[in-house]
Amino acid sequence: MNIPVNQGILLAAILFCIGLVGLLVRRDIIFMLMSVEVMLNAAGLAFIVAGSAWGQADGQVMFIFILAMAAAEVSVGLALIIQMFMKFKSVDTNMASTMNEQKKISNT
Amino acid sequence: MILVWLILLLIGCGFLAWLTGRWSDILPRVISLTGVFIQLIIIVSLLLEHKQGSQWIISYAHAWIPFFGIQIKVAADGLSLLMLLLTSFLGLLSILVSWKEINKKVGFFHFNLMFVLAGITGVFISLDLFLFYFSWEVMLIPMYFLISIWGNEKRTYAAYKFFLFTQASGLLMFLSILGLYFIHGHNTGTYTFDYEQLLGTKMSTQTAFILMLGFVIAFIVKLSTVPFHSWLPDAHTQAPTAGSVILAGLLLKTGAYGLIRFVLPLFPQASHQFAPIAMTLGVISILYGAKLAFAQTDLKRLIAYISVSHMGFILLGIYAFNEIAMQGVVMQMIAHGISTGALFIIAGALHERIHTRDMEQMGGLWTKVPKMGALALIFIMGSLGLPGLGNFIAEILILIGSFFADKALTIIATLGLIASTIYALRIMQKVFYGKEEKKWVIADLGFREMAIMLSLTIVIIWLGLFPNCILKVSKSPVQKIIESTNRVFDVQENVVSQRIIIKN
Amino acid sequence: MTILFYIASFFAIIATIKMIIGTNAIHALLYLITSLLSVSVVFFILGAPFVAALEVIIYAGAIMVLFVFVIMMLNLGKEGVKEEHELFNKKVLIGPSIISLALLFEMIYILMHQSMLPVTFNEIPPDAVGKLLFTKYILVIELAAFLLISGIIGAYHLGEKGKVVHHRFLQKENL
Amino acid sequence: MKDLLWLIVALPFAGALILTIFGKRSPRLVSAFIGVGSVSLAAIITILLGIGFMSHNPTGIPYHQLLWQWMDVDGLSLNIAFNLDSVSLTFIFVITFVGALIHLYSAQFMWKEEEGFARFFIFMNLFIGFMLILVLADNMLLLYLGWEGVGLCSYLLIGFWYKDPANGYAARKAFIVTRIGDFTMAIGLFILFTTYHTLNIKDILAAAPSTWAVGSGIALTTALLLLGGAIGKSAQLPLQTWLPDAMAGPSPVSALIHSATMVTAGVYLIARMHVLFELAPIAQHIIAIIGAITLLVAGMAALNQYDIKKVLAYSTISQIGYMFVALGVGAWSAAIFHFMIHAFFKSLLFLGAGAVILVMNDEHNMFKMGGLWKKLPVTFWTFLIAASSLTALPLLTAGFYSKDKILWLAYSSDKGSVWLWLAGLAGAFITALYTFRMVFITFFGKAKMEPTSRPGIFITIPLIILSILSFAGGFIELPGDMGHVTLLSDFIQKTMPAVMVQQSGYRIELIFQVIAAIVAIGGVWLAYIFYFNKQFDPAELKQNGLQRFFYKGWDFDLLYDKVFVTPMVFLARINKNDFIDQFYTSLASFTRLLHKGLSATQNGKLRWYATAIAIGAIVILTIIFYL
Repeated sequence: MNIPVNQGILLAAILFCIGLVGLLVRRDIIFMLMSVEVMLNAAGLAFIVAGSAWGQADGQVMFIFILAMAAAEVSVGLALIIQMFMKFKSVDTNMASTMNEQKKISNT
Repeated sequence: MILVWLILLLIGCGFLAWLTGRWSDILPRVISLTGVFIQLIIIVSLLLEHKQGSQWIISYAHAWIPFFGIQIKVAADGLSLLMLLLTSFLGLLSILVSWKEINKKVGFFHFNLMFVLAGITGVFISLDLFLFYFSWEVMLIPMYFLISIWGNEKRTYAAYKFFLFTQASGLLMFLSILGLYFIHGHNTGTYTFDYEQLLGTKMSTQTAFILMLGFVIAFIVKLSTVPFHSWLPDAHTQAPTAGSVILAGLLLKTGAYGLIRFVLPLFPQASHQFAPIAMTLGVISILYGAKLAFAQTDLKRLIAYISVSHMGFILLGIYAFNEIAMQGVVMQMIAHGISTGALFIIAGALHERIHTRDMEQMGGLWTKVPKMGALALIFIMGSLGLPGLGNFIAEILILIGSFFADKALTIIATLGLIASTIYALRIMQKVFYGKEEKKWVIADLGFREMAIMLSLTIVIIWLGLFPNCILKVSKSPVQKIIESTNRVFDVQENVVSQRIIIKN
Repeated sequence: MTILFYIASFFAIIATIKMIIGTNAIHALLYLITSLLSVSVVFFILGAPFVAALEVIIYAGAIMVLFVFVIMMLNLGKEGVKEEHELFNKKVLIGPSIISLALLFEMIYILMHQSMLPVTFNEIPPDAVGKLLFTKYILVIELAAFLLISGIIGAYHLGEKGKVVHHRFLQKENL
Repeated sequence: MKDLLWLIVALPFAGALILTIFGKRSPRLVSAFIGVGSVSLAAIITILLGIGFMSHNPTGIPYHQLLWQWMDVDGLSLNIAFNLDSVSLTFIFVITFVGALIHLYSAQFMWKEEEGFARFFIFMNLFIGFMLILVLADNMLLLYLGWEGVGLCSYLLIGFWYKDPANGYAARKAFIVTRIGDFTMAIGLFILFTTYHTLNIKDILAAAPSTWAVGSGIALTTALLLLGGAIGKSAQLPLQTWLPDAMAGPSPVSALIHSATMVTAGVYLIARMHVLFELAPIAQHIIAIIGAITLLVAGMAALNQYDIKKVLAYSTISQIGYMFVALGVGAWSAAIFHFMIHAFFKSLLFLGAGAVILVMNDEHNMFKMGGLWKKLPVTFWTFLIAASSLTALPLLTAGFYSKDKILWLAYSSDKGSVWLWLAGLAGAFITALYTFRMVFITFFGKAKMEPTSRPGIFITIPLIILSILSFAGGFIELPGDMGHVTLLSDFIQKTMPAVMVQQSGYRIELIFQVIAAIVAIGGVWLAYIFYFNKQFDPAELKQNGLQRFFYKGWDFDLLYDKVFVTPMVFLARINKNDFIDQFYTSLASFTRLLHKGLSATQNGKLRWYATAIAIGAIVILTIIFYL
């Protein structure tokens, strides 16, 4: 069992970057949320790799926190998606870009 | 103490006017009028008691924020008293002028007016740099409101412009004040904003020059010297009549007063270095202002550019460093306040009647409003420097004085005499002469307006025929300032500029 | 064991890529779960069996089920796929890819230039994690609890159906 | 008696003040009474004072009256004080006396002006007051006050009928052009003050010869600068263009201001500061040359005018040219003599022309008149007397004596030359020609228009008095070969030096006089041939190019318009909105642009934000690891 640390980190980096591409490319809010999950997961992986490399449990503790945060984030995020879908009848984030244009707010 | 009461009186009247403005439109006017009138009486009585010689006629000092060495230190000499006299006189007129013109938020209007006057009074009597800066800012904010609430169609733009220009330059001055404060504190160990202690602070030539520039920029922005003049036409044009009167008559003068009272004594040597530039700027202002005045079609804007031109004379005179020119500057401050104030009142009266300031739409008004025409004529002649009126005394003294300092520049400045004729007569030609462009149905000046204008007329003619009354009062302060500016110069001969000591 | 790491890594990457370019939400979600499971294998190999288990149970299990619920609730179906085709333009892939690649190369560059000690991974047992969690990180645990609670409450409020929740500033224009 | 000096000045001002306050409400008769009365009273006091001055004061010691201290600043000590010597006495006599007559005339002339009647008298009174200050001032600045004051009144009176914009423009032009002269004069004052530390005329004149050497550069500069002022006021080349336009004012105004008094202020200034000019011989030559050129140029222009008042205006310019020639050769008393006589006959001519214009319903074109001599006998005869005086018809007319003196001295003085004399002679010929051209066309020939009425009594009285003066006035000063009366010269020479005569001898003088007389009569004869009883159709008057050029006053207006006015107006127009302000405005728009740019980033698109974060990450990593 002789894996160089940088290969573990490399995997985390690759996963993170793929997640980033997903986040940037997709307009569907669900996909974006999933991409965020990938990125969070990649970050967790980096923690685990580092923790294991030093032989310490702190990395795993951090992963647990990331997990908790991801859970909270997903619950709130999904609730927001539902709201958004009810309001705009779409999962397209561009539809919800009403932050600087008052006129785009649809009347309910 | 009486000086502090002067300020407190105005502030108190301001608050009272605001409060009573909720119930009545008349009460605020009466209260403000009374307040300023009392101020006028106090100042006149001080002036009558005033004897020559002693430097500060009255002074008062009380600690304000001792930790930083900030005091409430006020004092007045002949120069300040003259300026205060002008302040209360024009203040009185501006309340009278707005008697019918201002109909909304009357209480708040008078609150602002009183605060501007209080700020100006503070500027003219502060002897503590922090207090001076404080007063300087106090007069800005109410003025901003005066323009932006009661102004004409482009008031917001004008108010912003006015505020940004004066505020930004004021901050530079504050930096300079702080610089001076710390240098002085570092040198002597006592940290103080006291003007008299800060006099003669030792510092390197370069530092002095930079610190002086901070002051100078604040003052010449206020003085609306080219190229910092562009706030003035907008502010003057958009402000209500009372605002224009105070802006032109008083606020511009605070710049000149600051230069005389603070810049010259605090930085004598640097001032001598700066003199050629300042005089050049003055001359440019005279001619450029005149040229722009000639091009305008908006009556108030034209008058505003006349101010730019006249303020050029002030700058020229201050940096000539001799008594004749400086006395001319004092005269110019007063005479310009009166004549331009009067022109703005006439412009305001016209605007009230025909609801336009566009001179193309006027013409042939003499038939309709002969009294207004005749009075306008007097002040137009005043602003073109007709002998016999106050402005002439001022301009000729400044020109004679500066002729000692710089011949070439003075000759160019004298061209302003021709230029002023050209723009001033244009008002006459476009407004009162010629065919009636439109059949305006308008009334001539009423009793109130006649009273205002006649008092101004008497003052401007009196200034022209008996200037000695003014010159006597300002003589000793002016001499002292000139002397202190030139004395330091004698010690350090390394700065060479043309300085001629006048015989006698 | 080492070869297993590479295989798991390979699957994780492939599955993630498939996930971000997929058009069917449910399919994408399945790819994501695949990816998460692969990562869980990696965790196991790296000597973190407790975390590997958590990954499977909570991430791939609980959180992904939430996604499934929401997707089913929104009931996108065939139209959703169609709409997704419209929304997902392959051309827009270029820009973000360049940015991400730049980021990746930077990270690789850093990794290359860091002297890394080739360590052998020892298993860190769950009890070590537990001990640390409830001694040194007790405060953070509390905070995480707050976070979850607020997440639950937030999700409850936001998810309420039938009542449109607006921002208070926008209320006038909308109602 | 001499304490009443201030009253002479104060009376017109008091009249103006009373009219300003009550003029609107009081009837015209009262206004006229106050206006005419105040000036007449001033004239009476002047005469009494003059008699006192001459009888009790044989050496001509000036009276000095201090009213109050004007200002006193660091050596610049000036008083409101009057100084009466023989020169100023002559001037104030002419001003008040002619002024009073013209006031009387205007009371009837302006009667139809319902609205402006009081206004007219206010301005006229103010003018008299300022003019008196000008000539009585004891210091240069007070003189300057009067100088500008008369300019103002001139402006107001030219633009009296303000409803016509052209009048307003003419008034403005007059003011601005004279202001150009004032500009140089002001600089002259500065130099005087920096040199002498006083502006008191007497002190300057006393100190000048010991301070400046004859012919020194600074003396020349100062003299030329003062000359600039004089040129502007006296409408000499190259600042003469305002005077013909100034005829837009009512005729009494032209008579009083633009012929008799104000335009001769330049002559007064040079005479008053004669010491300075004597220190600068070159300046004196320049004066003489300007005078000579002006009198020819203006004469040629006068010869081609249609408007009767324009003829007189150019004639005034030309006659002041003679005075300048006299000043240039140092013949101070001759200049003042001619000033006085000219004031009489030229105001008479203007008043006569005014009377004609009044009865002809404001018709200015003399070619539309004709045959008036029977219908307006008083006007005709007085006009004829004045015209002969202007023409300098020998022996009888005052103009002959004054002009002859100038011509003689132009040749015989130490600064004179034969060229100046020739120019003067040519001018005299032209003068005779245009004067009688005017007389013949206006009063003879076939009548083309009927006068509506006859001039009233108050119009004819001043005409008659002035006509008496225009030929009797000459006898106070007779040339050496004809009785040698030198009343005025003696009187003037109490204040000023006598002219240095190089050549003398009654025989040469007589020859000169005969030549001058022949020339004048020749001019009249030529006019007779060309214009007497000839038929002119005003509609078909043709002018060739040269005549047109002369008619336009040698196209000076065009030149100035092209060189000064157009560029200035152009500059003003292109920069109406102040390019410096554009700088601040662009500062503001730049800020607004930045604001727009920044707010564009906040577009509400989640992906943009994410991209921004990613780029931020890249940048930060780059910074951390590669810098």
